[in-house]
Amino acid sequence: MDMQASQPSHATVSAPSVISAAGLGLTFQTNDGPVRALSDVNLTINKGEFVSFIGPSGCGKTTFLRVIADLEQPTDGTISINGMSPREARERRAYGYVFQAAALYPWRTIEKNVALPLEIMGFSDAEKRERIARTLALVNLTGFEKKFPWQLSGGMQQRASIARALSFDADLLLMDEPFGALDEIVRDHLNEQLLQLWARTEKTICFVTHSIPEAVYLSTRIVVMSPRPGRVTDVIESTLPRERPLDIRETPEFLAIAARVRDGLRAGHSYDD
Amino acid sequence: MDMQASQPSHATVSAPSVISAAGLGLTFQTNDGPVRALSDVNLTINKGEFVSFIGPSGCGKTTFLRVIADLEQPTDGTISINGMSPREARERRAYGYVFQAAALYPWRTIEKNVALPLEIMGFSDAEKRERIARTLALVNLTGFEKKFPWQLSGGMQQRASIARALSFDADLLLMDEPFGALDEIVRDHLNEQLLQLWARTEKTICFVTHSIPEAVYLSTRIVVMSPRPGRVTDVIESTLPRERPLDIRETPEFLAIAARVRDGLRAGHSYDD
Amino acid sequence: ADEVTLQLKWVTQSQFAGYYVAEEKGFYDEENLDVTIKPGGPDIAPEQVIAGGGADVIVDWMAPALAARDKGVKLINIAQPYQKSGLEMICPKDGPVKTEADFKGKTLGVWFFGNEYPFYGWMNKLGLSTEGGPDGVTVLKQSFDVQPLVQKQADCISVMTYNEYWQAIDAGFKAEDLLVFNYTQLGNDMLEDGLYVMEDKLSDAAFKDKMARFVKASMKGWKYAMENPDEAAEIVVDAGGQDENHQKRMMGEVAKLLGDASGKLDPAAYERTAKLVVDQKIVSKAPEGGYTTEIFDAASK
Amino acid sequence: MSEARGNRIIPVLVMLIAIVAIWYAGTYFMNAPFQRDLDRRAGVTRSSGDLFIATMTQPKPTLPAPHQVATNFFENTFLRKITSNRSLIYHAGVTLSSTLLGFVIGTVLGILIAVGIVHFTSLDRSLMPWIIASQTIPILALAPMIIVVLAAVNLTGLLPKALISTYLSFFPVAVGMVKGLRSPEIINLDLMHTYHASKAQTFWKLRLPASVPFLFASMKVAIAASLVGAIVGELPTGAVAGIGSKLLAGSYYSQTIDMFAALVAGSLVAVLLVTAVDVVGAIVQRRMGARPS
Amino acid sequence: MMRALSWQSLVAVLLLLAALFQLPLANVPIAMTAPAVAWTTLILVYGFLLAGIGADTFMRSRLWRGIVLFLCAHLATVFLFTLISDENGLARPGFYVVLAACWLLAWRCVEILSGLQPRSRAGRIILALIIPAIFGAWILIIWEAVTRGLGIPFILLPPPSAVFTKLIFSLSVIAADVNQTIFKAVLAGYLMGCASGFVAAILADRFPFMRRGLLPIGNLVSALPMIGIAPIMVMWFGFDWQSKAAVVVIMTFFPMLVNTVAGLAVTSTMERDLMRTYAAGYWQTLFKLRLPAAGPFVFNALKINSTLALIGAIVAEFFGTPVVGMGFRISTEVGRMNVDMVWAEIAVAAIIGSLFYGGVALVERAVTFWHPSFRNGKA
Ligand SMILES: Nc1ncnc2c1ncn2[C@@H]1O[C@H](COP(=O)(O)OP(=O)(O)OP(=O)(O)O)[C@@H](O)[C@H]1O
Ligand SMILES: Nc1ncnc2c1ncn2[C@@H]1O[C@H](COP(=O)(O)OP(=O)(O)OP(=O)(O)O)[C@@H](O)[C@H]1O
Ligand SMILES: [Mg+2]
Ligand SMILES: [Mg+2]
Repeated sequence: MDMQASQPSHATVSAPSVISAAGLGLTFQTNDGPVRALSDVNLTINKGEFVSFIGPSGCGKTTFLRVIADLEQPTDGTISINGMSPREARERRAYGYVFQAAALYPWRTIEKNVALPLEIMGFSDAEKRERIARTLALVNLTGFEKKFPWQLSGGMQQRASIARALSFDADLLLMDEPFGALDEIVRDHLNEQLLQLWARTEKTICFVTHSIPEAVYLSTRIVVMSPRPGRVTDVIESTLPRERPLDIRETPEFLAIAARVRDGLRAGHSYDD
Repeated sequence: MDMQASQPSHATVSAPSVISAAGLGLTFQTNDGPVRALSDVNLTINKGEFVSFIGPSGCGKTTFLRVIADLEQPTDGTISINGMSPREARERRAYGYVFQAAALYPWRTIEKNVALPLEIMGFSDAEKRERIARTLALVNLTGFEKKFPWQLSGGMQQRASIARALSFDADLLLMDEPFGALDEIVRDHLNEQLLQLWARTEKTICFVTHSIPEAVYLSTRIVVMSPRPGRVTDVIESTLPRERPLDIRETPEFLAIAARVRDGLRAGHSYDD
Repeated sequence: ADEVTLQLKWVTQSQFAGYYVAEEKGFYDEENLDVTIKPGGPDIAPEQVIAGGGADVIVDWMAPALAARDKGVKLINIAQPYQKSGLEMICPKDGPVKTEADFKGKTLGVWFFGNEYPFYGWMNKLGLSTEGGPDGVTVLKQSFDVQPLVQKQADCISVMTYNEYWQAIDAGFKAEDLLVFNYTQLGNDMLEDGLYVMEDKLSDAAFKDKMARFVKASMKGWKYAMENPDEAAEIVVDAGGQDENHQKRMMGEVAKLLGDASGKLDPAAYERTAKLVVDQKIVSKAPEGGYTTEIFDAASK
Repeated sequence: MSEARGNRIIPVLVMLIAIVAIWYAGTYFMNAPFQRDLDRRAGVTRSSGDLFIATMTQPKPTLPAPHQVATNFFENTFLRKITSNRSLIYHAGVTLSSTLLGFVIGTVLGILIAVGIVHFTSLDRSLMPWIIASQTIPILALAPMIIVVLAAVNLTGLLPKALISTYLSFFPVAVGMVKGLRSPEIINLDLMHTYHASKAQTFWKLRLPASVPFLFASMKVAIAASLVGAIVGELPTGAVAGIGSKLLAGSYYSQTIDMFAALVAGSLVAVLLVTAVDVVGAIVQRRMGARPS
Repeated sequence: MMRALSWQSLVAVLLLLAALFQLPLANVPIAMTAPAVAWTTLILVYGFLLAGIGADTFMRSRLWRGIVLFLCAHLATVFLFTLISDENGLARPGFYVVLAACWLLAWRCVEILSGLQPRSRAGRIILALIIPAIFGAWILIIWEAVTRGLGIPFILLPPPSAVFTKLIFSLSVIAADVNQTIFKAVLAGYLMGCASGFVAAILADRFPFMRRGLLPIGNLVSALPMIGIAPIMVMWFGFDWQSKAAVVVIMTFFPMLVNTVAGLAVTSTMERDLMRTYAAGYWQTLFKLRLPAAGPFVFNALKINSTLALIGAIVAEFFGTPVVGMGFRISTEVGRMNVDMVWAEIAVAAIIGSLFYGGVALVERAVTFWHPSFRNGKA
């Protein structure tokens, strides 16, 4: 297994690195002693990449995303975002974060929820209106502007939260199992749309998922992680073309990558949770 | 599409029917007017079958299971369980129900949670002990008897709730997305175990899922449903053998059935939720 | 022994020393009585207690007793241990009030709960409105202490000669600093602590006899208390009274109000009180039969 | 661990010290005017330091100084026989007994009402608004009359006072338990339904255990309310015994120091009671498998 | 359609039969000469009750059954009361037996009405008002029956009718008292107490040191018998409404503080992290996230405080007031044996308290409409 996945072995060596972590580690101090959530993570992600993180529960996927977003402080190693510290990057609003749950504010309508980051970042009213309309259209929610979150289905809420993360056009998107709660069909549809968005806008996307087909379908690179302590056990380059119709998932090439991911996963897995 | 899936076209015509629904419909009265959750469902399930229900969110899968369990009253048509009304069947404790969430009582240990139905049904102490030990062993939870639910991982909790449904040995198992919250590896493992249990005990199982591979892997028959109003749009017989190793999922036969299910699903799907 | 329950008008203090002494010294036992003394408090209306059957006999002032009688609770006076009134109004000499004529526009502290009648009678006599304004007086419902004077919240406050007056002294006022309006001296007094029972019970000869014995023993207690004030005060403190020095002083002052300590009701005083309550429209019609001398006569035999 | 505890205790200590300092300042400003009046009448002139000391040592101050209260509290708590009616422990004991009796009755009553409301829709619809309305009645104003009326039907002693505590304490319990008994999620009720469990089984095995956290949370409120009820109930019983009677007697004789000492005693009783409920709650919930936080 | 007799109807029939052995229901005062009147009344009472039982058993529509039962039970009660209206202490045991039958039918009526599921909003509101109203009316009816029927001394417990009469005739006095107690003391104290508690909570939130110091103390103080400070406040702030307001401020301050601080802490880590990812400042997070989320807790405190404020002000008035105010009136009128006036004031206090509470609850519903407790309006 390729444990030193530190150098992007990918073609676009010239692309500037958006995220680069070296020897990154994070230990939580808890009541029952320290918990090593991340350990010696070396990873560089370049501009325009779509990187999926996959691994059993508790392997540190969320923690890694949170470190990037400056929501946790690493205890070892270094990490830089666009050459800045995570804190600077956050203060420059360098990324949009989509949490696992939609985390919409129930007292705001959908449109107001999407407006939230725009209000905080001080966009003008006209611009706010324009951006809200545009991003809601992007996630297919036009017509639901005035609804409150609880009046929408889970999938629609999740899409609203994606719209919220997109509204201020950050170049980096961090998405933590955004489609976990959705059924397969809706998921397929959103996967397709996300790919299109990514292809169109050249954003860099870090994407956490539990689903092997989803990871393979979406990514240019798949990072397989393993718990206790959370570490990167494998980095798999996708050989699939950038243009991916849904039925690419039945091709042998796809299945081969999926099988490789599954093996990587199983190796680091224990069955009692 | 085979809309009149009323007669089991399956081999074992002689097997007695466990569930038979004819023209079944259910309309909820809500504040914003009636919601037609189920419409004209005709379905017969025979003893020993493993039937999966799949369909987009809100198509009435849960509702159908709840009608069988006498948790909802149908507004049209008839349904009988072992030749009785759902109410009688419930009063005779004809089925075990596994809800989507584990729904364990946090103030009871795992063992006490499994004992709950046994207490209510008035089993003797000795028998209780014996059954608890047996069903916990079945779901691989021996050694966790005295733990409280929060001390277990999500997957273990879900297995405990399955043990609870198995403990009183009903011949019919109703399972509503029991593995929805688990990651793929754990899910695979539990799928395998469920199949083994089913093969060994000859129970009849109704199983709701969102995952096409899961449905195909487990079932003898797959019922595809579609929303607004909830109805059965397709019933697909599995041609897979009863004996199914996990890697059967990469066989062309498996993929063919999966593709058929996906087509059936997509046909009845609308994208706005 | 015959059981008797006595409801006091106020908390345990030397104001009721006679009853506690009679109990402690065995005077009640001598009369074959088993007496339970229930202390009162700021929100206990003895009239209500006796109407509810919670007491056989109560200590009450005449005015509220007549008011209750007017409301259908037929209370009747059977003895009157306090022959004089202890109510006063005091004002600091360095304040604005020097004479009755200065009351206009001032703030006066008054107790309510049945204790306000003498004050209203007095103001009535002076022709002062009690609704405030420059030509009337502003009335405060005063607490049972001398804080309003200390805090200068009122220009004058109500005190009892035997109680709050001394609190003012304790608080640092000297006797010569205080201007005193004594209700008795001004002729505005109403009868204070007397013994009252329900009239209908008096039709029972046994009850009458019991009450006669009770009055007799009680007055014996009062006489003893008058003669041995310090011992009486100690008995009161043992029964729950607060502050021994204060109780001793109170006993001394109370003794001055008992007159001959016979417990006899002066009909003239009764008539004056009755007239005042009618004048103030406290009662709807002139009280009749508010007292009886029968019990007292039987007791003095 | 010890560092964490220090983090918790130091701010509280600082706040307490600040409060005491403010209290001393308040003592000076509240007591000084009267002291000046006194001095003027007595013809004494004092230096300001002298005046400060004088305001701290008045026998009947408007606001007693903390050390005066502490001394009084200490004397009346530790230096008196417990049976003496000057002992604060004795008075606290009296108040405690009616508090506890009222609390027990109130809790039982509250639970019964909640059980009724949860099981009968007609009770739910008709009773709930009146339970709220009942608490807007100034029961404290009624307390004297209630005690007199109860005495009329020969209920005297502990019970009438306890009933006032009951009136104040049943409300939080009833409201909390209605919430608690309804807290099981539909899915849990459905589970019972699939077992064909009887109403009683559902109650004992699901609703009641599920309501335990709510019960203890509302019992904490209830026991504090119960204490208020007991204190108020003591006022019209002739101020014979109890914290309330100490407060009242203090106010009759302007013995502010006594009053404050009684308040301190009342506060300690309140803290003890609430803590006791808390501890019992924690133990019960731990037994029931609550996750330690 | 006939259905099985409801148990209330069944017991009512039995009670009515039993009452026949207890005739007459009430002693007829000597002054009242015509026994025929008593008999007619009796027949009317029985007639209405039997009609009600009949309706309960035979009528189809739930709504109409409820309406007929309502009318029958209460008309019977009205006629029943004419039997004892002349004088106190007239009722004999039979009276109470028949009254119990009336009450059972009223209960049955409530049960039927509770089962109704009106489609229209207006229907639901009417139902939500009428059901508790019947319950409250029966408390008063039983109270009236007991005080009048048994001839309980007026100064112990007056019948509600007397209280009502007194209330109507003393409106001007009561209005002055309400003005003094509610509009001056309670309102001022409530607003100041709640506002300062709220501000203190935000300060405590801003400065964690203060929170860690203040909260344990606040938790403790909110459990203290704050009523005990009423005499002290009167001592400090004088006799007028200011001292009452001070008591109210102290009683309402801590519940508000404790609740608001708890409310500010309810937001989930994820919701707060979201704000962090936007690099939002403290005040932006406060106003856009934490205060709205704290809304239900703040309203909880406002509701608790609405009853506390009233009680605090009234009790504080026991310790010294100008000669106006609800607490003053209650304590002095007890001393003057005007117990009806006392109850009239208490009734007014309860009504105002309920309106106050209801008002806060309505605002709460409008402001925190998004909270789950208002969404799944499961009865
Ligand atoms: N705030 C925290 N304090 C202590 N331990 C934590 C904390 N957050 C996470 N952990 C621990 O760190 C490890 C990694 O957690 P993380 O949430 O990153 O896992 P994950 O890969 O996202 O899992 P999942 O798929 O279940 O979301 C786990 O063992 C978890 O228990
Ligand atoms: N109690 C109810 N009252 C009103 N409508 C309901 C109720 N329960 C379900 N429905 C509606 O009935 C339809 C079917 O719901 P159901 O829960 O059976 O869907 P489902 O197929 O299980 O969906 P999911 O995959 O999201 O669980 C939905 O439109 C739902 O909104
Ligand atoms: Mg995660
Ligand atoms: Mg479902």
